[in-house]
Amino acid sequence: MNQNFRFDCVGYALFAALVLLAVPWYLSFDGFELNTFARYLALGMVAMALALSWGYAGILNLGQAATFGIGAYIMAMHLKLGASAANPGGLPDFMGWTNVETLPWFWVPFHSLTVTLLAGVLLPAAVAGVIGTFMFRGRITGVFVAIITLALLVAIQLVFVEYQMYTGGQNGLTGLAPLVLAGWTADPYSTAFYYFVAGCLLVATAACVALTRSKVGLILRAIKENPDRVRFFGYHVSSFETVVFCISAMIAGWAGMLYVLVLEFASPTYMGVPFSLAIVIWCAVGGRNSLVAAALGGIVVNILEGRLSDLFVEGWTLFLGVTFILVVLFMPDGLFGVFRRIATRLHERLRRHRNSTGKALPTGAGAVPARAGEQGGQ
Amino acid sequence: MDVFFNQAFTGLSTASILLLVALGLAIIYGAMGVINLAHGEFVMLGAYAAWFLQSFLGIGLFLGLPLVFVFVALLGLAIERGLVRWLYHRPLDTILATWGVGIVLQQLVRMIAGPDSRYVERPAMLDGNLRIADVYMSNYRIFLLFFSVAVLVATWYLMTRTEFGTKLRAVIQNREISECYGIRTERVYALTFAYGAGLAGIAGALITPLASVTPGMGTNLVVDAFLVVIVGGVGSLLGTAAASGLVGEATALFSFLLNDTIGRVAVLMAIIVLIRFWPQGLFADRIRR
Amino acid sequence: MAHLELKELGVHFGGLRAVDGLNLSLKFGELRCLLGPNGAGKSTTLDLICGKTLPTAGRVVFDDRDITGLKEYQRARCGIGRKFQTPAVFRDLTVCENLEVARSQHPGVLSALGVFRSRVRGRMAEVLELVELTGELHTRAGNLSHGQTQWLEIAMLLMQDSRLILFDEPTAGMTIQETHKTAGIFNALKGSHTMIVVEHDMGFVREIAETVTVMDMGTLLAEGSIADVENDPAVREAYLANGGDDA
Amino acid sequence: MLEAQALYSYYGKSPIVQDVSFTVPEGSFVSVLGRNGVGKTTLLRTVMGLTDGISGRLSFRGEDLGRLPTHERARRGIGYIPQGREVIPRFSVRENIVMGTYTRRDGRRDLPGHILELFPVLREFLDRRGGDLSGGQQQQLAIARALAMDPRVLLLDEPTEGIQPNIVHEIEQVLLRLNREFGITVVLVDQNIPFARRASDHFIVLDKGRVAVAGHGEELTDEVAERYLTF
Amino acid sequence: MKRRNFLKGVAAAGAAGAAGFPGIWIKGEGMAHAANGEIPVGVLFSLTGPVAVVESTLHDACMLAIEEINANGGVNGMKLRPYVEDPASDPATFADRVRRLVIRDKCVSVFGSYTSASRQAVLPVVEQRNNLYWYPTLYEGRECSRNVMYGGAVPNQQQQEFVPWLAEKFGKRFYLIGNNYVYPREENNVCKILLDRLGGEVANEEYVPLGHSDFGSAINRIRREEPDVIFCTLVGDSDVAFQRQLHAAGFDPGEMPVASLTRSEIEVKAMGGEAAAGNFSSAPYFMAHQSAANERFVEAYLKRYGSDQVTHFVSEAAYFQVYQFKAAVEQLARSDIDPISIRDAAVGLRTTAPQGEIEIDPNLHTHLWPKIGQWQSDGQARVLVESDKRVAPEPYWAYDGQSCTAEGLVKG
Repeated sequence: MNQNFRFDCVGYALFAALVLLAVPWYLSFDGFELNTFARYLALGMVAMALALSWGYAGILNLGQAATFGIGAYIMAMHLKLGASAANPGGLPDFMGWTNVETLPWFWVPFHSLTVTLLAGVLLPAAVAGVIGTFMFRGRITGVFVAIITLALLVAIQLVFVEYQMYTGGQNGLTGLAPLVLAGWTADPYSTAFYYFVAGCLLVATAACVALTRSKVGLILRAIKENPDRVRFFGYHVSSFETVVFCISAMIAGWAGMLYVLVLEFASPTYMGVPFSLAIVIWCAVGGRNSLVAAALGGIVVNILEGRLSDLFVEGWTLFLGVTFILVVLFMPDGLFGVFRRIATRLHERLRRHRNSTGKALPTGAGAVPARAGEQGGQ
Repeated sequence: MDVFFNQAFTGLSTASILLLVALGLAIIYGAMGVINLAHGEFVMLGAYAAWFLQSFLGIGLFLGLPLVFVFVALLGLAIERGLVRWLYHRPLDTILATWGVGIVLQQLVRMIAGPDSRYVERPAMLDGNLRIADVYMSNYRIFLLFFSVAVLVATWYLMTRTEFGTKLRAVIQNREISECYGIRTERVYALTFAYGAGLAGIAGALITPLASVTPGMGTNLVVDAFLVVIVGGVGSLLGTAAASGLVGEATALFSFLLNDTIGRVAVLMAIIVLIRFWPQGLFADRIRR
Repeated sequence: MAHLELKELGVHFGGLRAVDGLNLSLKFGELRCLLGPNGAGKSTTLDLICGKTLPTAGRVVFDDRDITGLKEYQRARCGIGRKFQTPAVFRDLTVCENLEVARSQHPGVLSALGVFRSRVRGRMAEVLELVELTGELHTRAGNLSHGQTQWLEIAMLLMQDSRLILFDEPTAGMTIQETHKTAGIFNALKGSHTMIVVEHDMGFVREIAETVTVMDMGTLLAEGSIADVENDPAVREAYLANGGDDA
Repeated sequence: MLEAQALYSYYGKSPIVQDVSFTVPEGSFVSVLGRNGVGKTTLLRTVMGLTDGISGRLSFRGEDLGRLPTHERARRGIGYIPQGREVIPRFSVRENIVMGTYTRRDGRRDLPGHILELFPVLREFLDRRGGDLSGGQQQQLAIARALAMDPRVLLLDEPTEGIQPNIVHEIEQVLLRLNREFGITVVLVDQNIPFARRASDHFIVLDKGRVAVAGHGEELTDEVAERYLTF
Repeated sequence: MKRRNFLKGVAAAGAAGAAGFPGIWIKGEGMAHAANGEIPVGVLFSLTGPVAVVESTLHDACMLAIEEINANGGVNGMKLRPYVEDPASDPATFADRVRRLVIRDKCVSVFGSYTSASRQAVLPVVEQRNNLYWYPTLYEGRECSRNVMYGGAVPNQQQQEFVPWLAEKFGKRFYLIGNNYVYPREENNVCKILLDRLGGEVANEEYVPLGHSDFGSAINRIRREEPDVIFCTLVGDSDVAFQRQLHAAGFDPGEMPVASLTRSEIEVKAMGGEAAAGNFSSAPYFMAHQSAANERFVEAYLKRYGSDQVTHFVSEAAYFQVYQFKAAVEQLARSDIDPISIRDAAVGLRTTAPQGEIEIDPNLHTHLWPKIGQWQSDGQARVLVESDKRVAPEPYWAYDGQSCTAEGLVKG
């Protein structure tokens, strides 16, 4: 574990350096490129949120996009109100089209930025809390969690599309004002904005890492392996599961808010099944057992997607599909598993080298940690 | 009153389509625990196969069905041998892998057959309606209803009354012991997967007269079909049939009382509650082991 | 003063009466061995006490409190620990992490949020010493040998520090030396912990037993000292006639 | 007929059976003994090809088994009755027995009459589900299923574990009959030393995955039992 | 194998692979607009995903026009350089790809998209960057961006003649059915106003989710209501499924026709001419329209993309908008080619499109020639009624006191 811990720390440091230093430098602080990359970071963040529940607690949430979308809509509502201030009654334009006379009550609080920012993480958490309590108290696990969350996702998206007069329907919320945060106007093409998104991602990562390093993280891993056994130690398993489910939803909601800032509109496709499954894929490609790896998975797959679509305008999804298949087949732990195996092997070699030159240690001392890296996923 | 019967028939018709699509999925999931997200694409391939047969070889829908079945089954076989069999011990990973397969199949079809939607002619003898008082029943929908029941019965017969079915059920319940008694479980799995894929192909061919044939047509179907399989109970054909009926009728009822969108939301919520309280499904076979 | 009392406890699965009108009473600090042929309902009895199975009849009283309706985690918080027949350690966690999970003095989510990895000291160091796993602190539990896994689970129960500990075949797969040492630990725990031990190894039972309860077909067949029980004709018929002659 | 030389068998990378050699002559009755967790079950599973990998040589009637898949081994006439019976719970008793015939090369799928003679209780329950039988009946069913394949050798893993004494006796008698009358080779993993002593031509005692002692039935002395088999 | 850039793409991938990681971001070189004798334009239609069914034909029509222009010497001696992106039917991807086109590739205009949602997704970028988006699709109106060239019909251009004509021929009781998004709702608003004026009534108004394909319940309701006209604003797959199921249920278009604003040759091809025969659509263009310009267009299109293809009123607009663009750029000096100059030059331009001579209004919408067509079993429409004059676009037709002008939206 000490070795793993060191490995992890190096990983966190590299990740932070990559996001904060290497990428902006490599992109020569170009507005468009930074904006594109900020989008990848927001997507990486939601992949990380999924890794928290899937990788650490074994909760495969196929509806992660729902909480992401709720966060996105909350931010968009605030910005839409900002853009509609000049309209009669401050009414967003699309409401006028659908003959809504006055601002609906549930829009009113989002005039306030504070409420918006809080609601953007708390409301997704509340939704997750309700459904989580509902599921986990009934000891629903595995594929049933996946199916329930998927069904919920479809239902939520349908509701958002149906109530067009309040949500903008299929078009989503567009024509948004820029975010003004403590006097700073967020220009999605600025370097400052990039650092804002990157900062959010790193803070969220740090919070999640702290969570996984706390006893809660430990118990979650234990739950993932054998929930019944954990119960007999006196832990209320479903509340642990619900809590991590909520925290994952909070991070996803947060990522959704950032996503709206980057793309400047909210769309019901953010809560679509394809998007939700894509999150799972990113997580799997990066490595669901590591938060940073999952985030990197989201970033890398999206870079790849962007690049492939540039190269093969008409066949890029083919390559994407083949990539996923190959990753699942040959890298069950994602890129992370590959890196870790390489790192462990290097470490071993280093140690053996040191041992052979320095004082002799008992033979076979390296055998056990070498295996520790090869543990399977589920 | 006629409204009631019309709506009830609509529900049955929805159910029959659901059943056709879900049956193959239920078999594959029940037998191997594989969540096959490419199932929708198998349906789509069946539809394209029917289109190809009709527009290039002039083979009508009914005559083409066996060919469609064989074509999609062979493709399923290839996918099972090449990919799925490596993932039997990682069931959740099959979700990811088969999703990738789905993307690839969609794109291949798009590149080979073009992105536009295609059209398959309905057999002329099934034009028109059967009308009883003020209850109208489209002949084609009646046919679909009977056909899906026939497929159900045939599948049931295959599973319970033939040696292959017995072997399959043995493998489902205890793979290792089956292997110890001379059953080639790999082959049973492969054939089952192929059969499930073939059924999807038939479903695809048969819904062509009611929908448009596009590369993406399977995506919507697979989610609903999955819900039906889970609600029905893993490995229970009867459960799948009952769940199809239930979902079909519930959809018809809610969309009559509310509207199609909110009706669908209501059905989804009901399904969530069902899964929560009966995760083993409505017709799960409970037995002490 | 009874520490644990089972009153007319019963459960049936389908038609089968796994436990049928069982009465049992334990004093605090007592070590009770539960014997009986396979299928006699021993493990089910443990399940009923720890809450894994809910009874269809009767009551479980622990510390004068009726816990019949409590869920397993609530019973664990009352001070009931359980070791399962097949070792149920967390194979993906290290030895140290397994023990940390087991140390559940503050089992709430919020209190667990504030707890970070602590150093190995105090009780944990003691327990590790006892089960000779100090050197394997950072080994993944899945890489331990069978005997070590059993030890680890015993160590976890010691970390949990329950007042009542239920052991289901704790020495399965252990060497003679390990078994002997386990007996030593059990004897040391007597007096401060109440224990119920289900065990087939008569040698081990003889080393630790004070009172022995024999079950058959879900009911209590005999109770008493080991000698009493061994001479009981009903017991010989039900249990020792089968496997006893090779012990 | 069944031979192992320097056999190692693995789960993952750890060898559970190590350097085991033995010979089971045609028509003999061989007992495999040892404490819990010493590799007895693994040894039988190795013969069936249910472990992750082997090294060394394992042969049956002169044919190398090492590369054969499990179902092919079954077709060679190796009948396996696993620990815990593992009858198919949702199959009727009839289906369970017929399942045994799937290995037969002659393609016959009928219920061999002598089996029902050996286990009259099964005849009564032919249409009940396997999962609904009692433990003892399930064990008899498991043996019947193996007999349906017309085996040359039966591998039995603790067939008397957790079964009422009177049925234990019945099963033991059947095993002896199968060996003596029908000439079926029997390899029995069991804890019951008196029966092993009575029935076996040969015995093997395993300890920590290796052969500790082996010999003729009568060599299974109290001293050996004391040393390797008690706790 | 229809998609021809596939092999080219493979070769390019190999090259990029050899270049390694740095190839992932190719940066714009600060290139001026219309440098190197090329005019960069964006082509942004989905080639994958559900909307590709329609958008790929728009892509084809747009590319056809670009190729034709380049083959005929380009614009003032400069070639059009198309930057093609695939937004995969996903609004977020639209937003991402339009950034590439506008910011990275410095296109002076972007031709793109079919759905309202995708137009909304690209708007923030196009407006902030003051670029020009050529949108060929009929849409719901109520929009007055100064950065979008609207080539499709707005509600008044489709309905003004259509609804009274239907009411007169079949009756005044309409059943409104559409997909659940802004376009059908807005069209239905207009339809209700028109019906109101005619003294007609709405039997029912219902919306189904996009992609919905089971119309059993809806058909039962229609049967119960017995309307005179089924006024249909279903799009894509939903429209195809609806019509096929309606046909299977034995509805007679002679008694209860489906009158669609969205159905074109491409949907009819997917549902089969038999199913569509006898029903009506209103559009400014039908493939069967008789004109020299259309003959050339159809011939070139079929020659280029295969004789089994069809042209339709959106692909026609995708085609003629490129010519509008060309006509505008021709008026500009080489150094003046930027989005806003192009826009200003385009206003008032008259060009000959396959549907007839069209004109760009100061409000950036297009004056069009509405037609009413009846579908035949061969999949073509017979044009029954043809407007005798160009109809001006009024995106705020249904809303008194609001109008879209050269200054943008004017209220009061």
